[in-house]
Amino acid sequence: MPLDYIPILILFVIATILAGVSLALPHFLGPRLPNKAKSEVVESGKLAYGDARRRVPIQYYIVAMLFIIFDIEVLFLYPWAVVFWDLKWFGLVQVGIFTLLLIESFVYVWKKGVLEWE
Amino acid sequence: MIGQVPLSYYLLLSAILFAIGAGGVLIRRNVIIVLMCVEMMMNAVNLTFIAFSRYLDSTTGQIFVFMIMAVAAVEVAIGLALLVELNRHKDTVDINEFNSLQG
Amino acid sequence: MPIEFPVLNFVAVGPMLAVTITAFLVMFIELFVEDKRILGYISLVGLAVAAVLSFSLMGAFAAPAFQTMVISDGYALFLNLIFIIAAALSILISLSYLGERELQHGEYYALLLFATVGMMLMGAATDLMIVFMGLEIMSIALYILAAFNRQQLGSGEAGMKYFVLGAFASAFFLYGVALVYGATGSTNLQEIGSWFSVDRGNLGDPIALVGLGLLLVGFAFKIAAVPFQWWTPDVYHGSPTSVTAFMSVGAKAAGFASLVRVLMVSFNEAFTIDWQLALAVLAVITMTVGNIAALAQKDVKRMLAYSSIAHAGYILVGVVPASMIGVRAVLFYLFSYTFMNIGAFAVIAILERRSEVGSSIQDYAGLASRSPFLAGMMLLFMVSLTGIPPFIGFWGKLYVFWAAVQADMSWLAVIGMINSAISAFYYLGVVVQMYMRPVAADEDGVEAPAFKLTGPIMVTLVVTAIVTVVFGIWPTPLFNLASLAAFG
Amino acid sequence: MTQLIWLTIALPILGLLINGLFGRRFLGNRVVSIIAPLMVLLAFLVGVGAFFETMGRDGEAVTVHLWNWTTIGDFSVPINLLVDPLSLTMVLVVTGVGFLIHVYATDYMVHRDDHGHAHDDRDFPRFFTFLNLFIASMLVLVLGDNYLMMYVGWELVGVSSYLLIGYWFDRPSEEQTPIDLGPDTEPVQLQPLLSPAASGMKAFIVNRIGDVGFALGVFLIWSTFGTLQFDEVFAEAVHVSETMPTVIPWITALLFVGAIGKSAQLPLYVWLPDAMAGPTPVSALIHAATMVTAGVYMIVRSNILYSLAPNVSLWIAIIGMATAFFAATIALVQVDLKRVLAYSTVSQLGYMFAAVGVGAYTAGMFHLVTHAFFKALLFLGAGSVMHALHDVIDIRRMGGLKDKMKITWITFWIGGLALAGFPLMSGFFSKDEILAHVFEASPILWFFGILTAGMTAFYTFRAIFIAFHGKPRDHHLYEHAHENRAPITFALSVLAVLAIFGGLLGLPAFMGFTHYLDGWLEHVLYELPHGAEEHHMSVTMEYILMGTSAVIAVGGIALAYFFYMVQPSIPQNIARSLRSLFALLAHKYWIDELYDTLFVQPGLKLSNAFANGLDKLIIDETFIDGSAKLVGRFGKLLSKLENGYTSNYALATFIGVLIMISYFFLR
Repeated sequence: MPLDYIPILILFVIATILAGVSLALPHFLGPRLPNKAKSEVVESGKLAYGDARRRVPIQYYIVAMLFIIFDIEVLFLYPWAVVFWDLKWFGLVQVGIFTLLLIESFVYVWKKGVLEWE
Repeated sequence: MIGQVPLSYYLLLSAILFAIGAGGVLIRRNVIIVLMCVEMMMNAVNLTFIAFSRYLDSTTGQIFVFMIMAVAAVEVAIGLALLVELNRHKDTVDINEFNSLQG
Repeated sequence: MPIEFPVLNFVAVGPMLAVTITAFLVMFIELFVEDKRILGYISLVGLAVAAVLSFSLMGAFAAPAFQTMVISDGYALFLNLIFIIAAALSILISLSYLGERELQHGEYYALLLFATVGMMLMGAATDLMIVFMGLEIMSIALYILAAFNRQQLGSGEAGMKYFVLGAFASAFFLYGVALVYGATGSTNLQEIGSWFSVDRGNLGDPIALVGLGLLLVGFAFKIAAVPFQWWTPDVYHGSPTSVTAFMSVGAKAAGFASLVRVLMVSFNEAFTIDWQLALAVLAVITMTVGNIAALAQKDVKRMLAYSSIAHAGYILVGVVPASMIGVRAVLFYLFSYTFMNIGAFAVIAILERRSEVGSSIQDYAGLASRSPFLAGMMLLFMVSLTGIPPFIGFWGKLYVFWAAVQADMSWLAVIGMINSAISAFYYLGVVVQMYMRPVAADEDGVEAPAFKLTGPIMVTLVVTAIVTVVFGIWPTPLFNLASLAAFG
Repeated sequence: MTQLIWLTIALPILGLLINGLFGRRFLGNRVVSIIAPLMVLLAFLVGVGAFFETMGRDGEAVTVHLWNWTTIGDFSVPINLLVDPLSLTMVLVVTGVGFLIHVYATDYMVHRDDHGHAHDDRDFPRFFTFLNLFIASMLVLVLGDNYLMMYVGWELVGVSSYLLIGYWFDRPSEEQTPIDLGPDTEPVQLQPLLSPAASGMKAFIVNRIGDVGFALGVFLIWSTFGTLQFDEVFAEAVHVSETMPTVIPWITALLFVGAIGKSAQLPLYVWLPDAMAGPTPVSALIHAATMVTAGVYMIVRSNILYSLAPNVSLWIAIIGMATAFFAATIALVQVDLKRVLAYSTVSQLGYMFAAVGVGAYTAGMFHLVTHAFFKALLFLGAGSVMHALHDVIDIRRMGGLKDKMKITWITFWIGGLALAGFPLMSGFFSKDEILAHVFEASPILWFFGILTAGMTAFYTFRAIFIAFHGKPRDHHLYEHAHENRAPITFALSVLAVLAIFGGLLGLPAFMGFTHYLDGWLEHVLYELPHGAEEHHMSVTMEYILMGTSAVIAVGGIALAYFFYMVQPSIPQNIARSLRSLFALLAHKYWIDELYDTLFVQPGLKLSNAFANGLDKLIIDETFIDGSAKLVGRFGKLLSKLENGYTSNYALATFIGVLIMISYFFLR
């Protein structure tokens, strides 16, 4: 039995060694000549331009987050939809509560004025 | 069709994904990338769950996946929020730039 | 296909419902009130209700609910009390602390309540799924709370570190759950437990064992056990003190709560030998590292952070024997720790300079002459944390070590005693500062920080002090309560 | 009264609460200085009442049950107070002497200017709060009927003594003027005296080593007997010693380690001399009369255990006598009046341990009591001198004080005679009884004992003659010297009476007197079943021994008189000719330096690798601090790992995960 899982262990080990080595190597290899280009965060060859604040208006992030959350919550409705008829009122009530909570938080967000773009 | 593809393959794949994710968390310094890596780990777990739940055919695994997805989404949101908040103090996305607390 | 409708038994989750509803109420009312402190008091009311419910449920039949997803047994209810008290006390601190720092925002109290709900879930969960849910509800709320002080970089940084590492750890935890699920075909603690039984010869299944290992990782992270404690000092240091007080006690208790339940229900009997050694080692290094590192601290808040690591070690000593007596000891310890620690943090919250992160040891110099009351309180908590009789901390340690001795692990107990001897040094350090040093101006020549004692925080101090002393002189009733709670 | 014995503890606590909470703000020093002694007096009266009742029951013990402290499974610690001859003896000494010293302190702790106006001192209430705390703790120690309560008291007296030694925490450490050995020899330099804060810390830490031993001992008792109640343990003891012969020696040895720390025996005596940095009443009460005798009490209390462990007892006797001798030699050359007394305390404690070591428990208690009287008296006398001379304690600056401070002089003489074991004084009988028993056990020990007795007589009167007789050396001081006020002289006189007649408690039986203490304590002392056969030595032998010690005592005094009154040049010449030896003694055998080089320096060398650690928290000097520092540096190293980089935390966490997984995978 254990043999089947050896790969998992091995992979963990490899991953650490990989991580460890790649964290350690820079300290030993190569001279330390930090300059602007080097000290920048490198994103797979593309230079990270600009600074965090100037990139996008903050609302963008917030709305994005809200979208993600509300979007995901909807996911709980699918299984209910599948067995909608069998669950009858029971299911409806349950989901009703769930939705109510969603709406409550939506109202909260709204009243907080998060959705105001300006 | 899970009949043809043995369970261990799925496990292996998810383990690989998980390890890559973990490695990413360890190596990358950009907070956003780190977040993505955490997501990756979680999704690897999801894969494991699904595979098992098919293999054992019990639905628990799938329900669990729902939970994980929801949580994952929330975590991303929180992570971004924290980062945005932090940028008001320090203009960087490098996770190791935030080291005012130490000792 | 026909579906039989599950029996939900909402009564069993009454306390959690109470807190949840309060939380939503707070969120809602917050939209319409100006003076946010009202929300704090509303939350206190809600917590009181939850406490009453927990009490009334005690002794009743331990009812499983939501298809054995959660259970309201004595264990869960006792822990509920701990969480409620912790939340209430730290709300009291917050009412003063946040006010002085213009941090009175409504969501604070809502988040704190949600965190409490998460903890209660962890205490009551009988299914890994709910354990995970509780864990996440608690953690996510705490991530935000940690970053709550927007004026300070430190606070945000604390939140970020806690979040990144926390998410990292819970990923491992999840993987553990997945593996256990794969091996046993269920996430229900009871079923897992029955799956591991000698006659089926399932004990040695590596997938399950590794799963267990990862579960332990998840819990060890939450209770801040070495080597998963790295986040602790920074996070405790950076977070608003009221939050630190709450999470140092609540999160730890919650972690232990479901750690103990999982181990005792699912991985018990023949399985214990598999994890006992691991936990024992964990306990030893946790105590030692925590104490030794605490010795080097010059910041009281940070020192307490390290000491809380050490305390996690002590409590683990009670978990290792996997015995009823051990569980009781753990419960008692968690209860006592709640009061001592929150008390100490309350003092810190009072003395903390507004502009700075943490609270330097120099600020305590000559406190005895500036405010005999505060100094006396701090002295009390320090002595109790050291474990010097006749204060409540002593009994916590005594019971835990005794559990170890009962299980023929005297060596653990001895190491524990040596450690608490070490801890005397840094706890004493604070006392020395307060009683044997003149009031000192700090580096920048700024005089010692001004402080004022406001009503709520005074309540916290007095309550914690009274409990520390009274149950120190007469711990029996409390211990009996804990005994009832231990899977009674 | 017996049932009300808990009052003896409650009253001081009440006092400390009142003084501690309201003393500074509302009551004011006068009220405080009434409340504190009053409480102790009341406690004393309760004790007296219980004493007579117990007499009535002819000494049979009564257990007063207060409440159950804790119950874990089958193990429970009831809070009982044990009222029996032994505990009552201690109660009476603690509260009685304690009361006198409280009274004394009410005046002593008031700082007056030359015109006798008292400064109002805001710390005044703090002192009496701590003093009451100490009384209460000490009573917990002696009245508890189980080892846990004894341990609690043990820790509490440690804490209160620490607080009291450091009472003047803002005073710096003092340089000592070197000892001048006349012209053509260079003077002997002296180490500076530790600051009160440092001394307190030193005392606390050194005591903690002992406490660890004590705690382990209690722990071992618990795991062996399954109980900590005295009666149950003692009932089981014989049986246990048959079944597990090794365990009792271990228990006794560990407990004795605690005693070594608390009662300042070799090698842990180093804290006591430095403890003199505390206020004199503290030195008198805690570091002479009561706390330091806790070790003796503990051994007498557990006498059956110790009788069952003869080897350990022998070692106790040896260590005790060694300490007695060793400390006496140091005391010979001290120039600081209080330190002379401190070393003599260490030495006298050595006597007591020698006594209990050879199984003469009554003798040990007897000496404990008389010593409490005359040593408290001597310290208070020294304090009275200090008070008169504005805290000058160096005997080289005194002299001729006898005509300035009559009462102090006379009482000090009485105390000195008692300490020296001058015939018919209290100290004479107790010390002689001890020496007799020691002689039975081993003549060699006795020889050292008698030698020590001689030195005791000598150094005591050396101090007296230098301080009170001869010509004043420092005229300015001499002019300002004056007898002290009533509270001080009162305490002195009462103690003087006790120091004279304390011996009546135990007049030697072989002379046909009744040895009250013997009869009084017999209920407490367990007889071994297969009896330790009573081989008594001949009465003539007793007389010879008594005679010798009398002669020795008188001889010592005479020698001191000759040296320091008749031919003051002699001691200096001796010192000059034996300069190295003299210096050795003057430096207390360089023990502190030895510990320093043995423990502190290596510690520091090792730790210099790391950045500076704990110095804010703990002061240097004592060796525990060294190792604490060392640990602290490790702590620094550990917290260096906590470098604030989230990636590193993640990596470390991940490594932890790997270890965890591999462990579970590979088993």
